Amino acid sequence: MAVGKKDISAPPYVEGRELELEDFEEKKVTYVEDYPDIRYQFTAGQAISKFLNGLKEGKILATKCNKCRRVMVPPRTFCELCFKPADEWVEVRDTGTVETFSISYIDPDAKPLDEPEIVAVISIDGASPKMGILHKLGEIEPDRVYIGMKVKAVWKPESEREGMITDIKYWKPLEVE
Amino acid sequence: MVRVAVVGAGYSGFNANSPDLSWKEITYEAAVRAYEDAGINPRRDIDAVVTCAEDFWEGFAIFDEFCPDQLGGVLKPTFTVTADFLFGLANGVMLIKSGLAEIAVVEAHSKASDILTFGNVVKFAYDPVWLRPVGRGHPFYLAALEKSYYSNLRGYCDYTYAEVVAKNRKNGRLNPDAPYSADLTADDVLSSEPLFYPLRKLEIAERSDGAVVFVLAKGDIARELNPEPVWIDGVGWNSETSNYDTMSFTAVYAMKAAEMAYDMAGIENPAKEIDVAEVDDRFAYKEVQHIEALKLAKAGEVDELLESGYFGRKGEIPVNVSGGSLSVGNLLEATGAQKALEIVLQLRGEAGRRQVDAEIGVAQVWRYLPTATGAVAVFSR
Amino acid sequence: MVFNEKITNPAELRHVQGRIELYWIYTSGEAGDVFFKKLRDEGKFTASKCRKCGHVFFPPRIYCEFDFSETEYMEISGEGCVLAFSVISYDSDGNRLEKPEIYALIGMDGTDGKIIHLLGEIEPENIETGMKVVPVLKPKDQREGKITDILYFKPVS
Amino acid sequence: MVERVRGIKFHKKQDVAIVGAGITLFRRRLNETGKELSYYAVKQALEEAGLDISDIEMVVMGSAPDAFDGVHMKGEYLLDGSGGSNKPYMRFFVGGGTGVFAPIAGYWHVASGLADVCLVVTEEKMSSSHPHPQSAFKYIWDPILDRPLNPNLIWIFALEMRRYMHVHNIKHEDIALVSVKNKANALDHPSAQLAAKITVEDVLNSEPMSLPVRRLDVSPPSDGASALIMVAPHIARQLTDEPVWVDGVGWALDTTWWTNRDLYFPRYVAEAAKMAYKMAHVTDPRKEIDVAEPYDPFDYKELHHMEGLGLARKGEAPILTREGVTARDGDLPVCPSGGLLGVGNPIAATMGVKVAELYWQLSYRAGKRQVAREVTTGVTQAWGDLMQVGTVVVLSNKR
Repeated sequence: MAVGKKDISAPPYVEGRELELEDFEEKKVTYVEDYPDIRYQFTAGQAISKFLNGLKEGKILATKCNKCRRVMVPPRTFCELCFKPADEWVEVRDTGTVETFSISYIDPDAKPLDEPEIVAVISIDGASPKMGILHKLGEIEPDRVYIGMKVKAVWKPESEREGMITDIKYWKPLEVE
Repeated sequence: MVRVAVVGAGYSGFNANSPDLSWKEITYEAAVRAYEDAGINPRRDIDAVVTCAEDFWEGFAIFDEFCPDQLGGVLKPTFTVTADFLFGLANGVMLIKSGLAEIAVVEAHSKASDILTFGNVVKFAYDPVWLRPVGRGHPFYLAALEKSYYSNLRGYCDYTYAEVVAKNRKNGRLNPDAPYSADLTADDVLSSEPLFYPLRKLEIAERSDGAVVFVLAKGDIARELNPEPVWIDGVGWNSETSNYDTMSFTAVYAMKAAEMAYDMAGIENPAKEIDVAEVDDRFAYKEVQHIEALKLAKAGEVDELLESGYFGRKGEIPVNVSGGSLSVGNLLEATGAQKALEIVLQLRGEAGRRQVDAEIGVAQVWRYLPTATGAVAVFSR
Repeated sequence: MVFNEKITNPAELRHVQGRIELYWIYTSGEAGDVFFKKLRDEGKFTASKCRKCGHVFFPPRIYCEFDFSETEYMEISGEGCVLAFSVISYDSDGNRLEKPEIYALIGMDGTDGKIIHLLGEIEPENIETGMKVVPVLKPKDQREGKITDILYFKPVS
Repeated sequence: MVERVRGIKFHKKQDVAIVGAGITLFRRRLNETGKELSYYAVKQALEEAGLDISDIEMVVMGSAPDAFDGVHMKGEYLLDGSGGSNKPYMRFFVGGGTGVFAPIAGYWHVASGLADVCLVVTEEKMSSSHPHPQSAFKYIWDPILDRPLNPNLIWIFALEMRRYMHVHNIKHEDIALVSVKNKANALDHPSAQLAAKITVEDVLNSEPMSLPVRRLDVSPPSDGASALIMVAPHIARQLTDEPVWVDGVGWALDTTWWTNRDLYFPRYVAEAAKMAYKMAHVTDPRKEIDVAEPYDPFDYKELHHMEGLGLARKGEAPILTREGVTARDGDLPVCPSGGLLGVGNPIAATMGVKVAELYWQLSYRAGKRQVAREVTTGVTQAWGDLMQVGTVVVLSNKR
């Protein structure tokens, strides 16, 4: 089979053809566009349905595993560490601590934002330590945010809540109250 | 030589939809049953977890993120194969033979009911430059073309495919997990509308939800866990090409995959040695192709054998005694899982009212439109 | 026990809609660019031939998928014969098409390759496999260098 | 229930060697289709190994999300250009970790005895995805709990980086040194997309993306492919006197609930490294590893991963970097290829600057990029998903 190994090192086999955006705009290269209509209806399931319904009522619900004693947010039907069903539902508080944060200047499509937004992992009071969720911070200047800051959820008015994570508009510093 | 066995199998049941459970919960249910069946504690005992999923069946960009928790695989060697369960099974076998694992878990699931635009997702797999922009028709046109090409080549008529549908949908009536089972005749099939001429609606498997989990173990450990495990004697997989211009349209992929699996299993005369087979029948003509490819019948002779009941539940080689995908539903990447599960249940003697007498069984799957890729696994007791 | 409790009121089960809001721009690639420019500018068809095994690929590619040798381009007529066809009544969303579309697998003359495209100017009942067909292109000023520059294939009259 | 399930003993059927590698240019936009890019990479690897495509028994494909190339089941789409026609072919996927995971899958294809010659191909064509390659990452998030917040991929890096800096009191200046080093190293890589001489100030003054992450902390989206040929010992002997051996492989996937973990330390990398080192009989990585190619899509990630790999104590990696230990002529060269920061980041195709680079370094054929010190053992690693997966390979030129 073998003809023996060649002594070559790392050059690309051929130069590729690099394109600039103008090549598309000026039709120097042929291409096809596609805008497929691809949609899903995600089943929330047992735990997340209950969690979302709780948000609609202005509550944050967690589940507890009696084996490892963790109170888990977001809630789940089973404890992934003990591999057993979660034992009970617990309502936790709508206050928490900033575990880490970022000041984002770009939107999901990497376009610049007019106003930077502050995103954070917030561990929830009443849940086990480090049990956090991803959310946004508001009513605070970006340079005043720090890790360890206490925050409180700012809810949408009850009539506007739809049982989504966005029923919490953002979290604001607790001491401002 | 290291042998590999199935020591645990669990599944969630197969349903046309499952509005109450998320894919994580369905999988967890199957996993709990599999671990109970194997008598192991996943958090302590498993060395590797293989999951099988495709992003766009799930609605994600990187779906494998969502795999470890419900399988007890957190912080364990867990990974995803973007292929059917039988490909995952092949990896489980390789992991054990290469010494990377002694107990490995393989999982696949379908949450097909979450997909709102199934046709568009299938079409999204078509070559974006050469094929996808052609026409507005439903992507099943490719299956229709293949059926037409293959029938002309072999001289099979539509009655043969209608018989496949009738056989499988009737078989499904003895399977409590076959939501599409029905008492149908070949004439009922032939009189249904050819929506994708020459393909009729009743020749196409509808979609289903469900999850399957297998626990595999290295020979000596398998015997400790279960004195009579089901052995995986051979696995094989093959791809013809991704281009429609070089495809055979005669399931050569399945033939080569079967040759690889038979070779590993030491099977020389499949038609004599194999007692039961579950083959991919997500389009009725595919079952006929796959029976030929698995060498259970000679090319061009499947029609007569079908008519004589050779592949029936009480026939010489029962094929799709579970009801196949035509009864159970298209389980996407878990299709091969349902087929392997049926073989394992049959070999264990746990197939209930549809039990057949079998010592060696084969499961085969195709990777659905638009591919010419498939896998085969041979099991024995 | 798999779960400790389950929701009994179906109205409390939640589903969340999701849509993939991306779009994609695909380059035709090296071989594709040669083919589509030739089609757009001159209305001509290109295939590619393996320098080693002689297999003539259509659609053309820069490599032979069997022996991984390089290929060379060659001009072909664009005509072919119908190997298989299907008549499709529904679109990919499952809605009935106002007029069924006829898809055909066409063996391309002078090549070992095929194309899948639409058939036109013929009724389904008159189609036969083995039938000779020729491509019908968009007028030159409307061609964009895409597969849809071929409107359909029609029977030789 | 079994009384005691024994630990893994690595009773493999046969050893595994690497005998050839290939890489394409890494560029923001290439005209070639993903199939054509894969073909280029495979062709180079075959040529280097002195093999023909017909010698290849099985093919392993690694490619990250379908949302980049824009083809559902893209493994199937790419198979002919990857040499998979009429062969057993499979695609593996652990998000960003795929670049080092694909060769791990190649390893067990050979080690299990199912194949003697296995081709591993990785490909990514990110430029197809619009409005921006980053947009594809919107769909990596939980569809119910996270996607409604309109997240950007950079968020997770920023959150992890901030936590890492906070716990160890690390300054951005120290992290920026990684970007400076790697982009300069890339000047010697013929495939490089963003090779440059830059300074720490350039990084700190670059455009803010999602603070603390700035433009020059980040590797660029890219198109590209790479390939690797893995063979059994009896094949390796026929081809070369100096094969590079796969001594250890390891991988681990952490929980999906990433907001429930402390992000300052990559446990998933540590677990994966533990598995690989155990298999390779490496007990003191800092002493025994001569060259490292940890995954560096962001500059802090190189440091983070060095700590996960045990090449530095927790919080020590920035100090080693400042002292020049990780430079190409240092005591522990890290990312001599130029890494993702310098060469480019076509997600899975970064196998070409990770595993392939280590292979070239250990066979002393990395040309201008060859590290100054003598090398026998090297480690490479990738990372992916929602800060979840670590994939580790240990290579050695001694058997």
